[in-house]
Amino acid sequence: MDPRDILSIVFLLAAAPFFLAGTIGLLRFPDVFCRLHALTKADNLGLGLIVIALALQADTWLQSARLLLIWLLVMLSGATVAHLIARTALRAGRKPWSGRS
Amino acid sequence: MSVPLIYTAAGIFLFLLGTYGLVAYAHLLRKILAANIMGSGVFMAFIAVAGRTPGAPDPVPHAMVLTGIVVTVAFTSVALALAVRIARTSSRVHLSGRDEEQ
Amino acid sequence: MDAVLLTHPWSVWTIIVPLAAAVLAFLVPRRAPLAGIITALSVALFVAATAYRIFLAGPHTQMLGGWQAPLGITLRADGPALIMLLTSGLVGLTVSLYATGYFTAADRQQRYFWPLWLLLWAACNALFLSGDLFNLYVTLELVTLSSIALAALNGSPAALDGAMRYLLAGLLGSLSYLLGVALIYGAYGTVDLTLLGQTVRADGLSRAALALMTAGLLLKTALFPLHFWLPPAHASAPPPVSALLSGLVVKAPLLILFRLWFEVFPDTATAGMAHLLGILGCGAIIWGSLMALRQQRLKLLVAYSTVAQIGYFFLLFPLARGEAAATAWVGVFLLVLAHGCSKASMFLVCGTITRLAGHDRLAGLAGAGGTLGARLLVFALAAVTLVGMPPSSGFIAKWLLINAAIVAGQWWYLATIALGTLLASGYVLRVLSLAFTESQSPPLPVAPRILRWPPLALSVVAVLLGLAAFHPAVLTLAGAPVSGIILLEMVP
Amino acid sequence: MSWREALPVLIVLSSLIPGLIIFTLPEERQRLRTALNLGGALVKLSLVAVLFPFVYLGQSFVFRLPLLPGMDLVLHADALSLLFIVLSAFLWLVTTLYAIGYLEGSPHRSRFFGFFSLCVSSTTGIALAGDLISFVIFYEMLTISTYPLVVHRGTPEALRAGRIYLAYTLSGGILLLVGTAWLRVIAGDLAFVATGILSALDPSLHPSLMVIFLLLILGLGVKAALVPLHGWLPLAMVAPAPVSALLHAVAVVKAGAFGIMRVVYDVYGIEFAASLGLLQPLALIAAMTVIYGSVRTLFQDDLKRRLAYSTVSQVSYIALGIDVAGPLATIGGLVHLVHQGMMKITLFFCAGNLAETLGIHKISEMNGVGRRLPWTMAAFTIGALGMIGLPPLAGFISKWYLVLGGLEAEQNWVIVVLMLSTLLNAAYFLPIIYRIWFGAPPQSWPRDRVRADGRETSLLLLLPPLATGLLVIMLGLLAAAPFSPLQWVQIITIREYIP
Amino acid sequence: MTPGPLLLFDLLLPAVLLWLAWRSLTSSDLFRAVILFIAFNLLLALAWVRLEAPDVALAEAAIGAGVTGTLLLAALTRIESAAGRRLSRPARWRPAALVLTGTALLAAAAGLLWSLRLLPTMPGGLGPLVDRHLAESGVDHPVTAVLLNFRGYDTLLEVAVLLLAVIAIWCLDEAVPFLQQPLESPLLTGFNRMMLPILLLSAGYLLWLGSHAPGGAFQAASLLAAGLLLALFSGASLPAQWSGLPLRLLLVLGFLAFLAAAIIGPLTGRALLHYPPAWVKPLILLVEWLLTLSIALILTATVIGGRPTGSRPYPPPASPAAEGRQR
Repeated sequence: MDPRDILSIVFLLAAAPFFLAGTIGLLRFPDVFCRLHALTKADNLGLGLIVIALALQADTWLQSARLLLIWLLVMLSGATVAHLIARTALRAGRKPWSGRS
Repeated sequence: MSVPLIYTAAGIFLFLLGTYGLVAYAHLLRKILAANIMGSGVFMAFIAVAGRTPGAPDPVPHAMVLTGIVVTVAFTSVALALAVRIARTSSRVHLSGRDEEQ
Repeated sequence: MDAVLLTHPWSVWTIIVPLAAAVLAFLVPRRAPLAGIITALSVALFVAATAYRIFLAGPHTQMLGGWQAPLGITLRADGPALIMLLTSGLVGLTVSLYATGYFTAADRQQRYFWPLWLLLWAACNALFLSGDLFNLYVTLELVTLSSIALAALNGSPAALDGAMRYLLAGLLGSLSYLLGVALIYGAYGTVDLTLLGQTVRADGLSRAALALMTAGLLLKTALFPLHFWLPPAHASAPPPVSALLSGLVVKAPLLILFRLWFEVFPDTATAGMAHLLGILGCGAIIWGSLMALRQQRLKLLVAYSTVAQIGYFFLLFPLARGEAAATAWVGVFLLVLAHGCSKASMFLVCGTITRLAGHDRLAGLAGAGGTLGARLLVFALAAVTLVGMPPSSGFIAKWLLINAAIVAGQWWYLATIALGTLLASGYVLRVLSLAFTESQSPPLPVAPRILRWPPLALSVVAVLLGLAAFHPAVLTLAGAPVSGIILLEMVP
Repeated sequence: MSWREALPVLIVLSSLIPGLIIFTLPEERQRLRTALNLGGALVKLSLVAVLFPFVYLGQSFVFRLPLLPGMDLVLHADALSLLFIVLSAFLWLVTTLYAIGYLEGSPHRSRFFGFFSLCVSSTTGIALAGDLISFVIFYEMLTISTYPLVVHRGTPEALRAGRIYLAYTLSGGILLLVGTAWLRVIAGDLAFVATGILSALDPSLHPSLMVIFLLLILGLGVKAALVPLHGWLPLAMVAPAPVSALLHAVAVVKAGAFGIMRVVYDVYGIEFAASLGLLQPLALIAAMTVIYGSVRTLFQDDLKRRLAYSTVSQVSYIALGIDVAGPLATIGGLVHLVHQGMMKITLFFCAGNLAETLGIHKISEMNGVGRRLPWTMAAFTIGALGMIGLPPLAGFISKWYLVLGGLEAEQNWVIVVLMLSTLLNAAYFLPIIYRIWFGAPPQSWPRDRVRADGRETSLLLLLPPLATGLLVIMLGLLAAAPFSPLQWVQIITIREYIP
Repeated sequence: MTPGPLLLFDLLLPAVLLWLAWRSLTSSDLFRAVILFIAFNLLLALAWVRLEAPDVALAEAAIGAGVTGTLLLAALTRIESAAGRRLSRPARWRPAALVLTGTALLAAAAGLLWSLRLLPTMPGGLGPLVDRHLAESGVDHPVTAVLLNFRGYDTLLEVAVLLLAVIAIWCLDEAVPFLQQPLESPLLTGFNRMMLPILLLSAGYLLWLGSHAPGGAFQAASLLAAGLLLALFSGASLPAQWSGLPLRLLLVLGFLAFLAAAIIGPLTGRALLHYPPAWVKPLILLVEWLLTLSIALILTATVIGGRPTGSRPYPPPASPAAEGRQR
């Protein structure tokens, strides 16, 4: 087996727990802010690892670059959207969970 | 059973599911959602049923489905605008009853 | 000169001109009525040129983009398309003239009426000429969407409601149709009508596809019992729009149905399927007429009359199986023409009456001798064609249908036609008698000319077409999927 | 288009075009309207006069407009059509004059005269129709153009009468249409040809032909007011007097009778129809109608209703004459078409004068009215006596030939029917005549329009009944003169019986 | 395609799609239903990829999920602000009606599935024909060739449908903002500053790509529309003097260009849409670029959801900074 394939598999396997954790967090966390926190983990790290795994498989550098661009864009928009959601929630009067309800 | 047939069948089921939703629900937005699901089902059946050609996929149904998607978006946008207008003029989000029809 | 006349693809201009005019009307709303009138006149001219070409040189096709089917799309100018174009030309011209007077410049509706109507017109003509299953889908969507927008034009709650019903029914119908197209493409790898006609096998798959497409189109044509969306949509739209919806738009899916059943799937459809449509047609005739007899508002009465008249078109399916095919075919197409003209005229008169009286409740419309009485008489003149009294085009059409029913030995349909005629006279009489009732109310102002003459002219044309039906009747069979002697004799 | 083709069309157009122009005229253009009406009527009469000698010589005038491949609108002039057309053209002229006087100053005259002209055009078309399909086309046009005349007054009563009229006639029209279509399918071209066109058909079709005959007669019988299809006729009396006059004397009722004539003689052929056994039942129905109508007439106090039931009975003389297969009965029936028209229109004019001048509608109010309206009542008396069949008036001639026909065909029951009917006629007309001349006039009439010039009523109302009354006498006295209706009918009969 | 190692995937994906569609229809919260629907569309794009229809996948993601999703969310907000928020439940069925509808739908499903067995095992399709004429079409990507040349007439009418949608929406109502106020945040400002050029670039790239690989006018237009919407949400607006004729002109520009190209044929003795061979490539390119621009505006207009009022879309004036950004 090509070492590149092995590396890819490793990265993919590493990405899976982030997505799993992110999803569980999204479903189980108590309020908007915590859920956003969980979600960004999956987006940033999980997707990053997958992109790396895929970039290793790309035929040309250009393809790899495009994959990385996708990751960057997702991080960028993820951060912005998370910020906007959080701010909207705050302005709507949602109190962050303090562990007491 | 070949792969396209699975998707064709799924398309048909989506179509019928959408039909059910369109008929069964009163809320206009839900009806519009249902119609979109119907449309997706049709498109899926179209691509899948035509995707059984050997070799490279047939581009003609792809182009047709692209057209279909755009047409459906146009319909959806008008339907939604109409629903919003109905909500704004009569404060309801469903069609009037039979009694008001006359 | 003749060479150009006989080789130029005149029919495409009936699509292009309204399309371009629609864009112009959208860009410069102030000039929209002018653009509309010019378009209406030129479309009439192009239809006439198409008719002349078909008359002299027979039906012809055009391969769009220069690509032959099955790769490209084919436009076909044949007899059935021509009758539809004639209907579209006559109704369109009249309604356009009327609309210049009905919508005023100060009216927001005018701003959107013209682009919407011109797009609708282009779409109808495109549909009539199309020879490609998928292109028919696109044109049908264009027809439906513009009709919906027009139906909602005046923004009243009833109109919005009617438009919404129309839209949802339309979506259901067109998606069902498209699924049928998908199956057909999967089975035969083409969507060209002519090619399909040569290759379609009469198997379960074709039947399933035909059933899907038919169901969708029935919904769009509003055949009983799928007519629920039609009366609210047609009755609450502005009158020029109602005229277009009833006179023109319901015929669009109808033509597709005819093309499918007789051209693409002549052997696939079973007699049972044909009779099912025929029986639904009978149901439409009786139910629609009974409902029209009960309505208290003029526009609703006319709308339900459309429900009833649609039923007659569906008698083609059972009657055209066998010897009487040509008779029934010509009869139904002439009926399409007759109904288009008379129904459009009736709705336009409704518009004038509503404008004058401020309402269209039958109970309050008495008016012998006065302005209303005269309008009601024009209504009655249009109704002469609708009921099928001689010498109108409606009579010729009904005469052919009766002949077809006799030749085919279908006494049941014959009885329905007879009953339908009587019921139609019944609901027309409800309106007509108002024309002779003395009214107590103070005299109403006279309507402007432009609201009086176009409907009158159209009803006169509809009546006189009965005396000039010879060539239309013959042309209907040019390139049609059925052939034979129009008036069959069965002398043993 | 040669003049021979054009002539039948022009005859139809001579009333159609004035009618269409009249529709567009404003109410106050009375002169122009009158000019158009009378001009049209005179043009029509002169065109018919041109036709006359040619048809006498057996030449034909045919106009064809192709409606569909294999179906034309055919107008042709033969002896039978001329009989009807002369009657209608002449009575149109007279009735128009009368109507101008009668409706003077009343509203909606443009509408009235417009539809009046349409109605006459349709009748002319019926007379000239060259085949059964063309006949049906004009027959239905007649239905729709008479409706506005029936409901002209716009009262709820008139509207109800109109509704019932249309219900009857449209139902009949449908049956006629279906019968015609069916016949066309099995027999092809349905041109009216003396001695008929169906006898050559395969005998296996005879049952169908019998059913078709029933359909056609049902359709035509409605307008001809055969019992039990006559229900509309007495109700239609709400129409203005000129309309009633025209409806009863020429247009509607006669169109039905004329249609029966065409179907029996020129489609089936009298002998073929007799051989199918179709005529006997029809004759029985006609006889029943004759008696039934007469009996009902006895009990009407309303003058116009009495005249209406009398029409029911009298028109069936025509049907009776047609169905008693034999040349003499045919002559009686055909000539009664003209004679009854002349007599009945006289009576209706007079009834109209009574209503218009004195407000009299009921027979019980007519005591001594002869002193107030001597001329009108003289005409009435002539008409009534003619109806009874008093020699030498017109009615006598037709009854005489009917009796002879019954004898010739060895159908003696016909004579009994005629005798009975004559007795009844006398029973319902003689008391009126007695009242008119010998009853004591009341203190005052329901209303009285005394005229400054001392005439009993306006000239336009008086002259028409006098003219037709005079003709009732002339038709009887001069029945043997050349070109009298009787002589003309004999020509027709010869052509119908000898192939 | 035969079942291989991916069989599990091929069974799972349709199942998930059906489940999402079902949930989207049945969840009583409409917001959740819309979100599920967007997820459904994204997964649908995956299905298109699996079915070797990358063009459709791109369109589905951009138009099906992106534009339709935005449309639905916008409409939901407007509806709820007009008619109040309420839960949507299925209409109460009479048992007979339910049984009847259910039976009919199941019978239809059974009939359709059963008829599928009659599909030819070796279907023809038009793929080879398209390949044969690809060289004459003026583009190198088969789907684009079909869209803009072989079946260009469909596309012409399709653009008419889009234009019609805008006219219909404008006819229905004035533009009603669905955000109480524009989204403002330093983060968003920065994001926009970076994102808008990228979106513009990507749109151009997709458009350019369309002539030889999956991509093309519609996909590019939806990216462009996304950029426009982003700017709009952050408070940018069209100046009043631009919202009249200039805006309408931009909306119809693509369609007019297409129409003009189409009638070259009939005017020169050819069929409609039959381009002179020498001009095929430039004409198609021109039409495609203008179409992209117009369609992007049309898609944006459908989301705005009403005719321009001539004033700013938000009651309080937007920040001048946001406006400046859009230029």
